[in-house]
Amino acid sequence: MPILEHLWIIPLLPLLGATVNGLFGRTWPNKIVNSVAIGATGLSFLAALEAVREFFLLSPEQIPWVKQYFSWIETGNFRAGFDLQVDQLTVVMLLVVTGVGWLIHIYSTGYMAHEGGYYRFFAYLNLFMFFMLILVLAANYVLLFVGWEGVGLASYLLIGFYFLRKSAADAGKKAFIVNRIGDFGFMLGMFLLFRTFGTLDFVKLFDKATPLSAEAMGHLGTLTVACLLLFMGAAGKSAQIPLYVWLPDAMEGPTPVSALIHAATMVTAGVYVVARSHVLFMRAPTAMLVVAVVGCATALFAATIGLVQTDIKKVLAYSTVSQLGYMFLACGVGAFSAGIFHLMTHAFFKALLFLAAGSVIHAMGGEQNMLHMGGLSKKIKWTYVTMLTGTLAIAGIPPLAGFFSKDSILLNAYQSENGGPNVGHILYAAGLFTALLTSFYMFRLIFLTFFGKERYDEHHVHVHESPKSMLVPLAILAVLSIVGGWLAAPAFWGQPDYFAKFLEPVFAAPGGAEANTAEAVAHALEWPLAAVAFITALLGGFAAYWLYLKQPSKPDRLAKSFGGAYQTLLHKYYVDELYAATIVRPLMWLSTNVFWKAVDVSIIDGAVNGIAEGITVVGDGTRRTQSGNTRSYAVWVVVGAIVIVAVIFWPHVRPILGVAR
Amino acid sequence: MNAFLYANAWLIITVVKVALLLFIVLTVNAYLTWFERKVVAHIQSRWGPHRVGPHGLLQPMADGLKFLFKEDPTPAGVDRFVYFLAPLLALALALTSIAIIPFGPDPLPWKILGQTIYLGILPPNVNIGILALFAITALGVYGVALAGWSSNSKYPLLGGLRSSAQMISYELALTLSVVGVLLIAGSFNLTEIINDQTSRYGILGWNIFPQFLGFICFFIAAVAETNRVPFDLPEAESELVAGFHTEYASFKFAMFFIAEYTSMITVSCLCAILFFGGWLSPFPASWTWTYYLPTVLLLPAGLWVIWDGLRYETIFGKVILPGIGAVMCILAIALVIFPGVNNFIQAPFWLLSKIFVFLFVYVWMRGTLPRLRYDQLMAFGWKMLLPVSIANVVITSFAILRWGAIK
Amino acid sequence: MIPTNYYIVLSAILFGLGVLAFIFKRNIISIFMSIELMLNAVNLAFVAFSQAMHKLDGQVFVLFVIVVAAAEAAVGLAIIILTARNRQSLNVERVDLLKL
Amino acid sequence: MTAPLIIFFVLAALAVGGALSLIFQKHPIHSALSLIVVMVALAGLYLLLGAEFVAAVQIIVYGGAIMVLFVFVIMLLNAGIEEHTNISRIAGFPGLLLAFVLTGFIAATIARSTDTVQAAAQPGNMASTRDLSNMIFRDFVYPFELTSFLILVAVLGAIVLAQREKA
Repeated sequence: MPILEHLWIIPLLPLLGATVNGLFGRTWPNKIVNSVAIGATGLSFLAALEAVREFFLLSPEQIPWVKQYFSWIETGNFRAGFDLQVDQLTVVMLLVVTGVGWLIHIYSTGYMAHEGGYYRFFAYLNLFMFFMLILVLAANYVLLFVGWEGVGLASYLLIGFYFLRKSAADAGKKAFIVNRIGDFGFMLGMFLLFRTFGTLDFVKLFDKATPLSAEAMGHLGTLTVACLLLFMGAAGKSAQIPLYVWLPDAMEGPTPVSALIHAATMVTAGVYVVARSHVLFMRAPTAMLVVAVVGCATALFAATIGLVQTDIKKVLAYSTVSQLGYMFLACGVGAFSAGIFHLMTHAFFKALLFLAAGSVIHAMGGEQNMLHMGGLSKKIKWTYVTMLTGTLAIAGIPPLAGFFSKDSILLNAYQSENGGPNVGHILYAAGLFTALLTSFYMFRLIFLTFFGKERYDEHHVHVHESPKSMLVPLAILAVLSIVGGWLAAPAFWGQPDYFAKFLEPVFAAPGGAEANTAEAVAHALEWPLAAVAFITALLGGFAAYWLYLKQPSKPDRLAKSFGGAYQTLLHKYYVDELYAATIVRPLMWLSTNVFWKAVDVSIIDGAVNGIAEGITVVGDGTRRTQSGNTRSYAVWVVVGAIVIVAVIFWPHVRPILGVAR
Repeated sequence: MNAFLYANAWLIITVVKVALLLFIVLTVNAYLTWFERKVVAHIQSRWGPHRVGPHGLLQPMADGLKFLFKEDPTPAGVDRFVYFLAPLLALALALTSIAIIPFGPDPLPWKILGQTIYLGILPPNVNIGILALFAITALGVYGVALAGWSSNSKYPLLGGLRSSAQMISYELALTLSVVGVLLIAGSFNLTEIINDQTSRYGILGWNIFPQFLGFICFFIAAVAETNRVPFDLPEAESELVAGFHTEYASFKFAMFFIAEYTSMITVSCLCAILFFGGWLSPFPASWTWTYYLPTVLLLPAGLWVIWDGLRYETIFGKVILPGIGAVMCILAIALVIFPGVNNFIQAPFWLLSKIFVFLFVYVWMRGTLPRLRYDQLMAFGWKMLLPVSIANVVITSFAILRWGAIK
Repeated sequence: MIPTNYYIVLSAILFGLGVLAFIFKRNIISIFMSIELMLNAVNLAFVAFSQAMHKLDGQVFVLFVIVVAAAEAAVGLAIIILTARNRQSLNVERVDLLKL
Repeated sequence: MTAPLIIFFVLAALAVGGALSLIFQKHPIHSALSLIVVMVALAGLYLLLGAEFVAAVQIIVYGGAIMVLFVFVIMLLNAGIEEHTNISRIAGFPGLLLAFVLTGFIAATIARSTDTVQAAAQPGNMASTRDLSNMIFRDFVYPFELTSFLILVAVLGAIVLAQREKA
């Protein structure tokens, strides 16, 4: 088992690439740089494939496969080792990360060809890969947290890649800070878990947690609190309400970055963590409900914002947020495998969409506003085809990937009994409506971009198809987003779908809540729900068609008539303003007036300066004694001698001085 | 009356001893001057004093009278107290140092006032004899230094400075060079040091053989201590007129003079005691005939003096000299007649003769050696004498560790 | 037969006198000498105690004190010579460079 | 009133007198002489205490070397009578007071602590120099070496300090 024995190779390769590029790449020509980067990621992808092949040879009791390489922190009974773990969940994530990551690397070589800081970009990208792999391979929360923070760092660096642009730098900072809030919760969660279970290794911890009975609904037990805290971190990383605000701004980064980090991999880390800790979540219904509700709300909320965005990448960003919402919804209703399934498919088609959008932007020479596009379908055929595929996939048109994943999520939501009978139906309805909106704004994007008359002047912009290096990944991803869903297809014919089956050992371990329900009611509901979802998607598409192709004047009139709502959506519900008003400005005020002016200036500096001045005063006083007259010094010496003698001889001296005993 | 005498016998006898010793030392001093002048004169092929008394024998008296009756001017602006103190100090210290020297091993055969009388003022069981001597010589500096300072004049001041520097420098070498002897004897007591040198082979037991280096250092340093030629920098006539006692006249000057000669005697005693076996005879004790050496020396001398007196020009001489010669002959014969006396005489005889030899060496050096330059003096003291004496100490201690006591 | 206290009291008195001299004298050299006086007083106490307790340590310490005093005198006098050379005065009140 | 007691008082009187004259003499040379008197007196006291070697060393080193050095320096610098400067008065009187207080403290302390060291000094038994040397070169050998090193350093320091810088 060469690779499984040496799992560390997989993350190490990108790290090497990053180091080499970061240190020496500066002076190298682009070709060498990107060959190093792609080589590193490609090799780690191959390694991952090999690892998976070997993984399938393992006997069930060998899973999860944990390797302890060296212990990193070891104090008392606490051990956080550099331990790597492989189980089915990891396998999925591993393949997604390395595979998609590799494709995006290839794509970037074309996309970034004319950008400055080429080596920097790839160094960061490889660094990201390294941390992401650490994250998914980690066998305990601490190491996972290392990867967690690392990807945060990489994302910060890459968002602020064009650091000369203030907006980019600010976006980077924003992402970082917002993530800190989440991480805070995550760390608290970790501490709580350690305090409760005395370990942070997944295997040990879950073994300890399994026998525990689920906490009563609405009762904040340790598990619930821990799960909520973990979810706080997840929400930060995966851009859920209320911490989603950084993701749209993150689009300041180069498009491949948006594709890789802010669509396919990093943002799904939250989902991964929740799925990873499902054992805990299963025993904390309240937390589950919270996850579900938050996910659902996010999905709906982001979708509505997505309706009116004109920046092509912003639209995709909000759609990402909303899709992540879907995933959390799935986890929330206990359909972890469905969540992960959607995670995978979403990784495919959202990466595809982003890259396609990137290609469009590339073609338009940096133009991102859809209102200045149109009728590109003939000019850039490949991009158009691939993007259309992605759209169909995300909109949930069978038999593409999105349809299956979304369908299973909705199904599970509909069946969820958690927190009362109707909750499931409400969640389902919201999810369905979100699906409608999704297909609507996606087709709106398509129509605005590729159809209608050109809304740009030919002279400045000469549209051109992107190079092979960009089209090939597009093609591959397109294929993936078509076939990616078929793993779940068998469910429609009563067979257990392969994906869920594959993940069963992981999720079914705690007497899988979803498994039996799925088996039980699945067939009855499978078809009708699927049909409903399909129709909804079509409706959205047609609405978009009718509005943006038949009578392009309609949207403006609609915007006029629903001015308030429209403005609200356009300004993303004023959330940023809200935060600015409720959090940022008070903080600013606090730090300026209290911590700076009051604490720092008056107390800290005051103390320092006060001491200094006091010493000056004392010095002035004592300087008087420095008469320079040796005689006076002599007198002082004598005084000191007398004091000493008096102290030593006190018992003898006391009666002389007549002091009473 | 008698009761009183017996009660304070110790005190009385000591006082008497002191008076006696004082008289002897002063006389010896006086005739030492005569001796010196004679010897130096003959070295320079002159006659020396021969007017006052036969062979100028009365010259010392004349000088003494002159000292007493000369005018004694006190220069202006001197620090009177110190000016008077200095010569007193010098003389007192010089004389005190003699008091420590033991002149013979055994007490007088008969008791006086019930006390056993030893030759020498202190009883022989004083442990710190040599240390006391060094202490006194150490203080000897002040006489010279203060004299030089107090007479409020350039030359004396320079002389005083020189002498104080010189004496401090050579005192180190002086003390260190004796350490070897002390190591061998294992005592500070002079009597014990002498007794330590007794051996069956007489002269071979003396410290001069194991401690030759030490003796050289000691003698040179001692000469320097006593400000004698060739180290008489403090009173270098050619440079400083008369050095520290330029401003002193008549009796104060005499005090310095006497002090100097007394310290010469002291040093000679020390040389004899420390290195040349003190009162021990150079011959093995078994050679009893050596007991008659005093007679053998005295008799011919006396006869020669008689003969020389008979053919002396002046009447006075013709009367006095044969008289002295006769006394000497009688003494010699008496020694033969009374063996007890003869035996008692032996020790003092040897000691005195050794002292005499060293005094002669002093004079001899004065007659022959030129004076050092000041920087040469210092360089010699610090760079030559001190290291050598230290080396001597080291070597001696190693030898003692290796072979136990030398003999 | 002399009580040790006599010696100690004597040494105390000498020490006090030394202190007085230390304070009153104006001539650097005299001040230096007063220091020596104090040292001597202490030595006396040492020897007296060593005699009283029939231990020689006291005398050994006296020897050390004397040695150190010699060293101190050498250096101190050198300093004094230097000062006198620079300030043309031996009066401590003229040597007030220590003033700020 | 035995003989040793008389000697003690004579020597003590000498010492105290010398110390007083050290204070009251105006000329450094006179102060030095009075100090010498004190030292000789102390040497006498040491003899009385039976510390003959210390007495000898006291005279040889203190009297014969250190004080000579003092006198030498005084002569070299040609130090004159102390001059009166009014500053000296200021420190004077508190100093007087202080000195008396100090002496009082110590003396009184000793006077009260009679019981501790009542063992008297016998002039008879002389501490043999041999034992002293044994102590110095066995028990106190490291301090001894240290002091010798100190002396070396002091000599070097004195030379460096006192030599005129060559023009």
